[in-house]
Amino acid sequence: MQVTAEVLAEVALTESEYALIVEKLGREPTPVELGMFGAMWSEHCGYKNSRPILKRFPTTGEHVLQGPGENAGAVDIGDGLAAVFKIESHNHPSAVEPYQGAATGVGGIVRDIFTMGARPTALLNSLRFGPLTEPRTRYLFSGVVGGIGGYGNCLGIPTVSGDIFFHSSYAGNPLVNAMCVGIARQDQLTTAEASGVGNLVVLVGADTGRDGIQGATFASVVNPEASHRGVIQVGNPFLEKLLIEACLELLQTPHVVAMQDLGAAGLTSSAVECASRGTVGIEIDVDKVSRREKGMTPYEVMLSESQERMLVVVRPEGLESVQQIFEYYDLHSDVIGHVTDDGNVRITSGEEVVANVPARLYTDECPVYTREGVEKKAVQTLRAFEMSAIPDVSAQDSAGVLLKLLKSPNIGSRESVTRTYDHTILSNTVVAPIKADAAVIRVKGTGSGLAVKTDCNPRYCYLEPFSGGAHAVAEAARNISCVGAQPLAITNCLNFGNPEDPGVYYQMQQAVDGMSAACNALGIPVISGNVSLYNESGDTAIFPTPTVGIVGRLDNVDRHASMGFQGGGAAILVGPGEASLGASEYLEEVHGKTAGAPPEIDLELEVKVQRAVRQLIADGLINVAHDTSEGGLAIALAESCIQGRAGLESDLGELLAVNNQRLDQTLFGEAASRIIIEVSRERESAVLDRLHESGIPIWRLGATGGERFRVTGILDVTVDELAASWSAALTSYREDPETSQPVPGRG
Amino acid sequence: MSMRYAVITFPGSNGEHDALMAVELGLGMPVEAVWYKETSLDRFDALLLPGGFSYGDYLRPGAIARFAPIMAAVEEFAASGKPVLGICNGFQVLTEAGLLPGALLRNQSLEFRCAWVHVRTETTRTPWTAPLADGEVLHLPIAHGDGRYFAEPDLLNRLIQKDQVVFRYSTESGERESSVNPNGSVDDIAGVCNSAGNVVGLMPHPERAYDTLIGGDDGLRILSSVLRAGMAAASGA
Amino acid sequence: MTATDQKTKQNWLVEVFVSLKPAVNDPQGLAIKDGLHMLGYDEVDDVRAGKYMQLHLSGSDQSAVESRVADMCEKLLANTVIESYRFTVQPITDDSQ
Amino acid sequence: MTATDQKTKQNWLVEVFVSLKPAVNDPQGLAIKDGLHMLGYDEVDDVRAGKYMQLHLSGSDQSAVESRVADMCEKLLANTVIESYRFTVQPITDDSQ
Ligand SMILES: Nc1ncnc2c1ncn2[C@@H]1O[C@H](COP(=O)(O)OP(=O)(O)O)[C@@H](O)[C@H]1O
Ligand SMILES: [Mg+2]
Repeated sequence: MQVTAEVLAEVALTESEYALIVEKLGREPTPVELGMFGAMWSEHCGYKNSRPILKRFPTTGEHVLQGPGENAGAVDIGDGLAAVFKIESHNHPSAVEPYQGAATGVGGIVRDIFTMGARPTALLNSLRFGPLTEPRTRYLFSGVVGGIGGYGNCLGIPTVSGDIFFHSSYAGNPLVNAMCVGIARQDQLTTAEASGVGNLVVLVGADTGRDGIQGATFASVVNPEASHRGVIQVGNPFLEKLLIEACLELLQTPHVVAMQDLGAAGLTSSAVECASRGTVGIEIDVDKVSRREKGMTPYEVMLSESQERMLVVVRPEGLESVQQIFEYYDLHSDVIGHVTDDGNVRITSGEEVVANVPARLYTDECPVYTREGVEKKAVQTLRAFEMSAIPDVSAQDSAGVLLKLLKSPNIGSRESVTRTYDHTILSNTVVAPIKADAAVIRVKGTGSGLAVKTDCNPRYCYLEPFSGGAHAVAEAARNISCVGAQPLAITNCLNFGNPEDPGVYYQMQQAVDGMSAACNALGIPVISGNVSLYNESGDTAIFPTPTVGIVGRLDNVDRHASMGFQGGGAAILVGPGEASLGASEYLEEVHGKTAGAPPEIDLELEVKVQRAVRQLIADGLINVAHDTSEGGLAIALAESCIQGRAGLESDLGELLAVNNQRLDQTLFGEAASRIIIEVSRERESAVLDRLHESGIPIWRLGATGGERFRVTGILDVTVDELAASWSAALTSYREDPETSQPVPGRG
Repeated sequence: MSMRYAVITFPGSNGEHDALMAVELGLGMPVEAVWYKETSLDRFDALLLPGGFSYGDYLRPGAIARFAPIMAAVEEFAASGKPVLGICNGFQVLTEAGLLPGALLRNQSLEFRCAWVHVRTETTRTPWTAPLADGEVLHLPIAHGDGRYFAEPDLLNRLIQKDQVVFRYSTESGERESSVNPNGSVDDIAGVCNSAGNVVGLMPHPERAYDTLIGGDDGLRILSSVLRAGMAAASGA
Repeated sequence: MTATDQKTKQNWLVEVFVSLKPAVNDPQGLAIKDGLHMLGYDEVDDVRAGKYMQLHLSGSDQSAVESRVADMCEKLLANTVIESYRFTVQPITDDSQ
Repeated sequence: MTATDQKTKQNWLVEVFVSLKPAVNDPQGLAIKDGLHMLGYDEVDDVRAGKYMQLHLSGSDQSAVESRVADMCEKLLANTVIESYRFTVQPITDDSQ
């Protein structure tokens, strides 16, 4: 075969990678083999730029049942149960067709979870967009949110948490990361390891079409719109719901050896991974695969990314019962091959062999690139920015600034999004989205609960990736602790630009090291994750975005907290008094500056603060807690006022003193390890005593109640005013004819 | 008094789990999921058609499900006067099947809406509302994209005259107010019944409100009503 | 179906158009109209949104096909409580396929 | 718009048909086909589901209207990443209104 630069570009392999394939095979690859190598050796499947970096994560711990390597990770949540979870990106497809891109992202992550034998129980989504003032952003935003809701609502899995962040670096390349949490009986956890020579390979679900051919490859190159030639995948959640029920039922039978979803790189990656994990071979006849279209080539069948398909390895004697289960659910299935003993993935089209390569060549032998990371000078300059150049806010202006920040897209209410997600189905949702820093779901039949959240402050990661990585983990864990749960483990999605750029590679290395440092300090291992590189448009990379998805556990789900002040108590700040304007939302939103170093983070103090607050909640001493994040103390207090419809009468004199008397820093500066709690009058002294004992700094802020948020001598606003600004953050553009813009094709 | 509930499950239903749990955990009554391919409902005393997206809600919500094999038995069950409750997608199926009057259209906002709402009980003549007080306000979740109840003016007048409006969206204190109508339903209607009263459909989800831990247990007021109604029938017999 | 039936059957393309009845409020149509106005298409006075389906089916002759399709519309493709429908039927010749 | 423009304008009925491109997966069409089969309409081989819109608008002549509508389709009425469209334009006479 003529291997031109064009052919290699089609499969996104370099000339030296091609030479390596020829060397390993001892011959030229066939066209189908070349396509399969292209997919398997893409960043998306092969992790060729990220593998060495991923090794730095701590992945073990007392609760870990399954670490990275399977379709999803699993942790012990007691009562013989496991929480199974993972996060995954669907960035590139969403940039092209936001609704379907996001919808199929949800579909994909859900398949990863039930493939493990877990019932999908909660969904989360972590989204990054350009500024809402741009029509393209609004198109992407409404499409993505529509797709996430459209798919998850139809499946009947509640979407309970997530996070959204807007910044111009995402304008051409939005991030859509979807996370799913499932619950399984530990003794029913399943793997995707094929075994047993002669066992049958069954493909079930949708017919195969020319959808997203080379999607995995396309997710691994810059500028997806230009390079994407396959047909856009359209999801069918209705079919996926039937697959969930059928597959979970199947796993109750003794007939299934392995189960693997078809995700990126379709049949290619699922066959290769099943074989390689089980160190067996697999033979597949593409002619046995039911097609949606006429005239598909073996290459197209092997690389199609048609959604809602599963591969199941079945014992021959069980085939009939397995097919009966599929028929019960109206699912179409085909026996397309069998397990062999030679370790090869052999693809035939009838009699003709079109590919025959040892599975491990696709996986273990995928080249790995360790690169040199170098920090960009420009970032160093930004980080060194002198805050003294920024004039302090006056007391007179402070209320206006507070309202402006509350109305900003990165801080204001997400209710216009979350109300379009079904979050009450499955009747487990104890703390709904928005009401607290994390969502809480109960684990039926146990008395316990789970808390879930995604997080990452990309501005921190941009200005200092190590610190940003540590903050992402610490903040995620803090959000979990704020509802009273013990963080168990995280999953993560590393969204970065082109790793071949030393500046981007530096960001990756540093962010992962920072995350690992926080994971180690907090005792939270990484049990699963996903890497999405080449997130660039034009020549701008996105802000580095190592999204953290976290799951925590509450022994007693009745003892949980949320963020709204109830009134009649005291508001107390637990944690450091000093905040920093560096890398803050305030600096960006009010002064237009992405600058300064992110706040320092003392991981030991972080551990103590979280533990103390968790313990107070578990002991039933408090049930209101909220961490301070973007926008600082004033925003966190305002949010608690808004959620509880209760005011606060506070004095921040002591805090001003530790913040160089700077009002902006005191009100809107950011800091790690800070949690605001509300405690009733009767319990105040007990709680204060406890906190004093633990040696954590605490600051009594004032009394909760009434209808106003007042800071003595500084600001005085009604809670209604706060709520009005906050509520309008993501919708105000709709009222403005200049910026409201309809969504094509969705009229 | 024990009653056996059936939860009719179509491909794409997704509220069956909650319905089963609500009856089993909330009411402590025997309950069974009945797959759409079955044809007999003789062993049951009450039917629930749960929420979800039967057949993906493709074409129109409920349009395809109404032709599922089990529907003949549902029609027979309804005709025999036994209690049938259609919730959300179940309500849509019943209107498509002609077992309930009117139709459910895309929400006025064109968005899926998940929220807790209040509904006011408009009639206690149905087995699903008999023990409630007239005007009693219930706090229930909604989660739907196609919940805008529609009836042409003549039909609407007839429904009102014949006491077939079962629930209306209201404020917490039971006032009608357009701002609390979540989907643009005509006349703030959240639920209706057939002329006999034994078949009721509503958009809110009583089966997701069976425990205060998850936001409230007002749903049990509806789901348990048939027990009392059943008791009356049993003692009357 | 017998062999003789088979011989006389041919393929048809049916296009079905479903629209909301005039009395039914159509927020989707309104939203599209607003969207068009926002984009500067002020000449648009009214928009109604509906459904369009293409069916490929086999049948012996035009009138038989028409009566089957009318049935399908009445029973399934339209909800006549809120919607009206019309359809066109055309034979598919071998060339056009 | 001046008074003279006004005079030369007339009203048009535009029908827009949007369908998924041929290779794009159409779960809705599949479900409708299955539904028709469940009802016994086994003669249906294939169903593709799309959108149908009726626009009333004013414009000076057929070709001007056509070019405006093509623009509307590209910008809003169809999502050309996955959908294709066609439309018809016809003048509305006073009788037909
Ligand atoms: N995309 C989303 N989907 C669901 N819930 C969301 C989403 N984005 C934010 N939320 C919810 O809104 C609340 C505030 O989120 P966020 O601003 O990210 O909090 P924090 O600053 O504590 O990280 C949380 O309850 C979160 O789960
Ligand atoms: Mg928080």
